[in-house]
Amino acid sequence: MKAKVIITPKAEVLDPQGKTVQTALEQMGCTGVGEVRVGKYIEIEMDGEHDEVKAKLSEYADKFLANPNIEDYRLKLED
Amino acid sequence: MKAKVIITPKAEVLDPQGKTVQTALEQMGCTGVGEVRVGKYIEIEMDGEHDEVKAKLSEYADKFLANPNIEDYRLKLED
Amino acid sequence: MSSDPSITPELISEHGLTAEEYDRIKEIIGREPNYVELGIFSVMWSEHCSYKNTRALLKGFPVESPRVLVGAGEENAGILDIGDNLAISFKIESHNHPSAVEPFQGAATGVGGIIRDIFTMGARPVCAINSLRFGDLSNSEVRRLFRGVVSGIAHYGNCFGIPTVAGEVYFDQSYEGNPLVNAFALGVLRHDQIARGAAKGVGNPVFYVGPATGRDGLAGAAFASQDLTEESAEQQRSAVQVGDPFMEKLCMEACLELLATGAVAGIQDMGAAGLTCSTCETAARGGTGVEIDLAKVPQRSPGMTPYEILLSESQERMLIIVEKGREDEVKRIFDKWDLPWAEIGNVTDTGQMVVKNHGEVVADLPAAKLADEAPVYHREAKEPVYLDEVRNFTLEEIEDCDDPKSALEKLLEWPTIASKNWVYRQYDHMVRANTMVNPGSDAAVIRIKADSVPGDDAREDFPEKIIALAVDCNATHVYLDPYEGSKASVAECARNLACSGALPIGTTDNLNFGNPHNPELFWQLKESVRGLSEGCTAFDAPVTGGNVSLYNQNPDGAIDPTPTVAMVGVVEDEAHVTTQWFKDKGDAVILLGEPVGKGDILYGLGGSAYLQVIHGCKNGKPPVCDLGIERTLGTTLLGLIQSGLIKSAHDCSEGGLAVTLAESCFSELHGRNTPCFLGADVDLSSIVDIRSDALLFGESHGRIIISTSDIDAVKTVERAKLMGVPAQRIGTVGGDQLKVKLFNEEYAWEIAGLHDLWWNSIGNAMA
Amino acid sequence: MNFAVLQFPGSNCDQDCVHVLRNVMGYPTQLLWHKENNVGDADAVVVPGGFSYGDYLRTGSIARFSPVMGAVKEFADNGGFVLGICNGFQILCEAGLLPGALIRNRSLQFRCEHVYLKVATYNSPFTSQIPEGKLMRIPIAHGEGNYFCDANTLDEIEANDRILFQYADREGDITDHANPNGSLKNIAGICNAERNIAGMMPHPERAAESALNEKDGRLVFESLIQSLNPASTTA
Ligand SMILES: Nc1ncnc2c1ncn2[C@@H]1O[C@H](COP(=O)(O)OP(=O)(O)O)[C@@H](O)[C@H]1O
Ligand SMILES: [Mg+2]
Repeated sequence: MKAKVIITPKAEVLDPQGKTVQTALEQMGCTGVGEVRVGKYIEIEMDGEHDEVKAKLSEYADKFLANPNIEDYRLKLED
Repeated sequence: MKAKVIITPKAEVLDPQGKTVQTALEQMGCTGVGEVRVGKYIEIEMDGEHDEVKAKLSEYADKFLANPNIEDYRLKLED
Repeated sequence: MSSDPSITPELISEHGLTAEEYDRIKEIIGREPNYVELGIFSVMWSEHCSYKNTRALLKGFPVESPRVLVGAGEENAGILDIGDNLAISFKIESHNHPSAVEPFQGAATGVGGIIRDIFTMGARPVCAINSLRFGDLSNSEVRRLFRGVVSGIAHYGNCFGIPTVAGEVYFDQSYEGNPLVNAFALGVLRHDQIARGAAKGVGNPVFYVGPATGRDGLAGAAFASQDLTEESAEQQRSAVQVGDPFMEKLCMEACLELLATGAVAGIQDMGAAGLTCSTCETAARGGTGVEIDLAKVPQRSPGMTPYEILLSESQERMLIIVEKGREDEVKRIFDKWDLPWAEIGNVTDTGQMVVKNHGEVVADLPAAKLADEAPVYHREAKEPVYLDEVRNFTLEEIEDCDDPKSALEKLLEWPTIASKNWVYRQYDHMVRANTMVNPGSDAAVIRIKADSVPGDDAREDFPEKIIALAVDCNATHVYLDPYEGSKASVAECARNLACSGALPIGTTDNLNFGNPHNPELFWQLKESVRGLSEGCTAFDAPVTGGNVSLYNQNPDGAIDPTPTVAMVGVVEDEAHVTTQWFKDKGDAVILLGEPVGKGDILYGLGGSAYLQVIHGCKNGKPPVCDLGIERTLGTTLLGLIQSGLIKSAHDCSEGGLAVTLAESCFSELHGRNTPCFLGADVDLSSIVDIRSDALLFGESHGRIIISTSDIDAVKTVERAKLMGVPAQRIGTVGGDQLKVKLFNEEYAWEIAGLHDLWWNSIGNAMA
Repeated sequence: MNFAVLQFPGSNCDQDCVHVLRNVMGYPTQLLWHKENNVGDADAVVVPGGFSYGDYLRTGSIARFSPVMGAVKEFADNGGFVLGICNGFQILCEAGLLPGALIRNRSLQFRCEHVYLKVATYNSPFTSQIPEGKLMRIPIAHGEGNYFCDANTLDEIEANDRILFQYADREGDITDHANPNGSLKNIAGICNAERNIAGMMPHPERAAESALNEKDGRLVFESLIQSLNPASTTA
């Protein structure tokens, strides 16, 4: 099954990339742009049942895929 | 409204980052891991109507947010 | 194979082969080639791999000297002796077309490719340099390419851990859409560590090391061997090569460790034309045959055809021929470094390159003929008509400069002359802790210490060495006079080395030109090679290798002919390392060389930056380059440096005397955002009968600004004259202005203001 | 006195650290492979710079799971001295041996240049030998050196005098202009609460020899050596 992990910088963390994208969009003439945040998107092919995969991935997301000091993550499993 | 752009490396393009994460997961003892691909996730706050925002963002995703040589992207609008 | 297309004239021509070439192929193999074989021939006989249009010309290069251990064309890169059983291996290579299509990855993989060439020779890569050309910076597409290329080089070099210590960047309309990305790497080894790319030892197994093969860069060699068109670019876009510097670092460490075991019979990187080129070249060099089975080659995408596997240019892959019976040692080292590997075949005595797929033969070709018997063409050369107009240009067409003050400011701000710190601050130029002169001075200087040599890091009695590197090419001068301009590029490079305290010992060049089928463009190439050859001969700096990149055209025509010259020199002693910046208040400023080249009716203004910036024209005969004078100048300066007289030395190039003086005042940046300034008071009023624009901004060759302590000035001038080099004290270091007195007028510039313009110009344009 | 310098796949300042410790400072120094699970007879461990695992995912995120990092943690728990430089700093943060994280430079560009460092405390084994008031000039080379931690952690670090170095201008003032990467409070280096683990982004090993016209970096190693063996006299 395909699992997706979406990792975003925490609200209080400076996001230089997001800021740069925002400015660049504005400079290119894209109107109405508000805050931009840039994070990561990880797709993982994984054997196993929904719950098992979910448990496993939560574990690895907590300790490895995301850094809790600076990032939040969401897990999505495709069924 | 909040728009999300999910950017992934094209299927046929080498993704050294994904490969390295995959190996790392395996070495950490995470079983059943198949292919891993690492992409980007961009959240953009944007004024405007659904269709308008969509059109605008597609344009900028094509020419700026994603690198069409090596990346695909998907657009998601939250309503 | 059944699904393969049948060979039609269209298919042959799509493979860049002519009808005659196809006949030749049939003659060589005694039958019709199949589709896979056609693909193999097409890449092996592409310009990129075979040099079919330039091989005859390149024969003119000087390639010998007592230092040459491995000469040009023998292996992946040449090798020069630097004494005490130590040697250096270096080479330059272009990645122009891939960078035009995908600047970041194109430039990154260019760096990766040249580093691979170096460690394939058994050397540890210790530094990199690069030469870059783009269109006008005011164009946003140009900025995108520039930004992408620089960050691609930074990404690869920084991650790999090689310092990028020098380079050059030019901006000119002619490169719009067809940027030039020439990457150079240098490595160090002992004489007894030289590795060969030969498939030796019948029965020895052939190993494939590195990541799985994908469809990337399919037929990249062929792509590089045709004009850059929207169509060819589109085709390439579908198969962009992505670099993995991390993988290459592992690969390099593993290969060096492996070579030390003695279990390697031959080693070859998979560069252009990947598996095809590496198997047939190793067999050709070994006088053997090689048989491989594609089914054993690790594959990234499902359903790859033999054609695709053979022609793929996936990066970071090596072919290693292992001494039979020592496979386990080899596997242990690959595993230690977590490198994917596969045993894919073995060396045979048939002289054939036999490729199987699941046991079925898909190609069976004579390796040596394939590698060495590509056609050789003597193309027609015709002097270009534009040169008539160039020669007709006289200074009567323009007024003498009425505002030198703002002219110097504009020149310093001109991106081609402006500081390249926006570029080199993105490159790690200090990793490996060897960089003695950082980017920003005439040449980079690095030391070679124990850990620069594979396996020697713990050696206590290591005989340390110091080398200097520079890369140069004034393509405007080459455009206006390919022969003189090319000679001058060599001379400038040598001058830059001399200014740093080094004696040149070898050259590598990158010939970036347009379509060789155009007689006028081929004439440029021919004249240029003649000039380079004379230049390298004059400096005893043989060509040890290089690269040819033709078909550099955009829809508006060819690029300015750009024979990039990179030279390496040796510095005898740490005390001789010299930089371009004035050092102390009160020091004497001395001009070595004639203030203006003799007999030049344009006084060095032909093709100058001044004409381009102030008068918007690229015209006139460029200054001639007298190699005898250059050589004497170089040895004289080196002698002065070695006797401890010289505090700084900076040669005159783009922007002439005024720009050189200003740059000498800028001083090295002491720390982030913290420049140091040291002005100078210069008196040129004794030089009369010459236009002030020519005196200030003319680009006559053979001139160097040096500084010495006040008491050494007279001695220095006399010694130089004794050696036959004109020399005169023209001023004194000090103050916070650059003051220049001409016979009719006096000018003063605040150094801080000039520095701002020069330092921030490119950064501001890129902001 | 023995030093160990860790070697991960992708480390590339490992040899530089060995060179300085062994040849410049004159102490026996060994490379320690990431698959080892003890630090041997090392008296201090240096986690060097580079791009361990290509810096993929996040800098230091993979290296910190290496067996050797388990050994380093144990070594540090017993009071052993650990110095992380650049990527080494990033790895120590990922491993939780130092607080906070190093994120992308605000310029989004890699930066290689000399910076001035103000020594924020002399009360550490890594700074004790630096002459009071000295402004250090040491190069940086990183793309992700922007130090971040939450407000509580920052308060704690400051309150406990755990900032070692801050980016400064030539006058020694901590200004935004002098900050090369956007790090909080211009932080260039910190230590843990027990003061035996330090991390810094600048590269002292690149500034320890007169041949490279640099010597300020030596002071960091001299401090470490002095702390390990107060009887040693360093030149
Ligand atoms: N692409 C680059 N990479 C690294 N260093 C560069 C690059 N371009 C220019 N430099 C450095 O900037 C300085 C000035 O370059 P340049 O103007 O070409 O010098 P010169 O005219 O003496 O050849 C040199 O030290 C050079 O190495
Ligand atoms: Mg120069």
